[in-house]
Amino acid sequence: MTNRTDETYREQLEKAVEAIVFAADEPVTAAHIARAFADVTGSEAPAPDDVEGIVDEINELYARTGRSFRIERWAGGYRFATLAELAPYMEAVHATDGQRRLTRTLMEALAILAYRQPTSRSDLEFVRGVDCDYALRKLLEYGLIDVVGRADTVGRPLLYGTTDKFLELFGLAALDDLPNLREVESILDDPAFHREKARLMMTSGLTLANEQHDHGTQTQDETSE
Amino acid sequence: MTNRTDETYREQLEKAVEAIVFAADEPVTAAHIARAFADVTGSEAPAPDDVEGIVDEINELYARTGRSFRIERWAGGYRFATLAELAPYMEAVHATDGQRRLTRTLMEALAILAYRQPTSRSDLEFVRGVDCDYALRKLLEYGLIDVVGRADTVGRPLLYGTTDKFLELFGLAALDDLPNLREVESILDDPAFHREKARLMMTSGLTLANEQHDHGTQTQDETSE
Amino acid sequence: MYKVQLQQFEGPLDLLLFFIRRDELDVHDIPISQIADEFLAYVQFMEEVDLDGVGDFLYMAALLIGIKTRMLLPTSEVDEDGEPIDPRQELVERLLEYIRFKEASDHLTARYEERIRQFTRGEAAAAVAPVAEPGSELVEATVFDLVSALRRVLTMVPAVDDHEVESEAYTIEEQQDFLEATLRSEGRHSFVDIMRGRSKPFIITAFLAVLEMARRGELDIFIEGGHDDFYLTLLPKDETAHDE
Repeated sequence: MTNRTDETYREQLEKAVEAIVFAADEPVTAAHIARAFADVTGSEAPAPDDVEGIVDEINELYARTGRSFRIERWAGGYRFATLAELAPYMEAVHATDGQRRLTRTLMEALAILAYRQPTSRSDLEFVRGVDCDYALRKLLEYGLIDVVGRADTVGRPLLYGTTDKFLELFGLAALDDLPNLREVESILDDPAFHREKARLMMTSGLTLANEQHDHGTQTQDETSE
Repeated sequence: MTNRTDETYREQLEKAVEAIVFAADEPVTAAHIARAFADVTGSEAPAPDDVEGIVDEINELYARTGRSFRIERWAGGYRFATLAELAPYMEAVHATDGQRRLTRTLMEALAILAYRQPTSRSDLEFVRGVDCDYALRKLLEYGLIDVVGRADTVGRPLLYGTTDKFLELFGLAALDDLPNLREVESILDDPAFHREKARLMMTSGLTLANEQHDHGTQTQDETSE
Repeated sequence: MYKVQLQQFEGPLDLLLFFIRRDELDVHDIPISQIADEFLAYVQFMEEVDLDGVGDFLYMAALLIGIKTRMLLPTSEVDEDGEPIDPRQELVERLLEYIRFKEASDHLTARYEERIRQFTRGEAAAAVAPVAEPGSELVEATVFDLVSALRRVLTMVPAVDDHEVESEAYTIEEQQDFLEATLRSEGRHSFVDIMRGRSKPFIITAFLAVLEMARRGELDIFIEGGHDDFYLTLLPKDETAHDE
């Protein structure tokens, strides 16, 4: 085991450096890499300069073979980054795609809208206890909710409900496929989830109706078309 | 700009594919890459097969130049991942608790769900012969399964199926890639089936009646995560 | 006879399978009488240790005893073709199905073990553009995410009655004005101090306002180790212009 040639030692180290920096989500220091390498191989820990040299070699190979990324030296450590000139691709991917997840705020507003629809903005704000202007705007923009009518109450506020795109996003065929109150309780099994509170919140026909196996399709018609 | 040769088109595409897949934190589909490429370059969107070919070329170059990572095909998309042989370095540096070990209970429930999906909780419980409340909840929490609809049978129970995250975590490109379920006769004819006996007898599962039973671990599966 | 740590078994079918493997029994011709007795003995042991899930095992024990009894009786049940029905048939079918999935589970486990030796990238590379304006496609949202959001809503909202909520509906904009005024007059300030004695809705909207203002580069947030608190400083308006 000890007659490892310099060649394979360097090859090993190169592989280790590349893999460790690749998988990290923050800059990794040379000392860190050296220690891990020594731990795993049982060989001597490489000097920081050796690691530095290896990183240079890796970057040269990337440049020579036209790779899209380099190992950068940031915040006292090493970190992978794609070339700045390729930023337009990154932006294009992000703009069209799906890297984006719904934020907590949006997910919470959406959950209320899904279970309480059709519902007004003030109703939504009452349940959440916060201003929902932003959330409503974003959800409308994403096409996950839509205006489905007006309430008969004072001021005739707009009522919102979820769209077909909402169903598509969650992989469901119909609103009725959403877990009902009893099922939500069973899925979460959280003592903090108050049945009474939930019942109060879910005032629309949907949840209570399909809990009695009456599938609340009228709610669905109102909202999805 | 239109007299771009095929050579530079391919080079461009290679750079774009590599950069996009590299920067993503989930599998990226060929269609996605193609769209971003067309948006940025104004050239025609490449066919999925072209993207596939480019990925093959990139992986060949990685193999030839001794890189530590490859582009894997998971969950219908492409994703960078390190070579399995380098796992010891990764474990030495990176906290691996993110890579959750799945208990036997969860794995068994997941196998049934994966092969029988979409399937209901009662179906799962019938096959396993035990209550699956806990397993379902955990698998939902880990994002490995999700609600996918309702059965048309009495009570219209919720149906569950596996997610893209399941595919990604098990290194599958698609559900079709699940290994075929073996016919039960061939399992029973397999000498390994009874050879299992030796293993069963050896494992810590067995204790003699006159030894003191240590029940301290009896709920290990249920509580460890 | 030896006893078994029952938690090793994934349920009654798993325990039956254990007997079959151990004694190299023919699955299609299980000696029910013997197995039923042994099974019962284990279940009794289980009850002693008061294991959760004993009910599933009790059910199986009852099933086995039922089959044992039917096998002792001379009555011959027949199927639609007039063939005698083996009382064990249904159980055997379940067991066979279970065996298939058990094997599938082992394969999946092996696959998983291999797969998690591969590491994917950490966070997306820093060269990735800052979050662009939202596009038209959204992925990666599960029904479970939605239901979890519902839980957060229901468990976090302070239990107040209608009137309190009505009178305490703050907007983020109002809170921005409030924070700006406070920080302008008092300079660097602890968030906890500013919020002392305030209601939950007030604090929540104020916190959202802080995030919004930080995002717009209107204030700096300092977090000091070991405290559940942070400090805010208003940035001069002109300075923020270069930052973005």
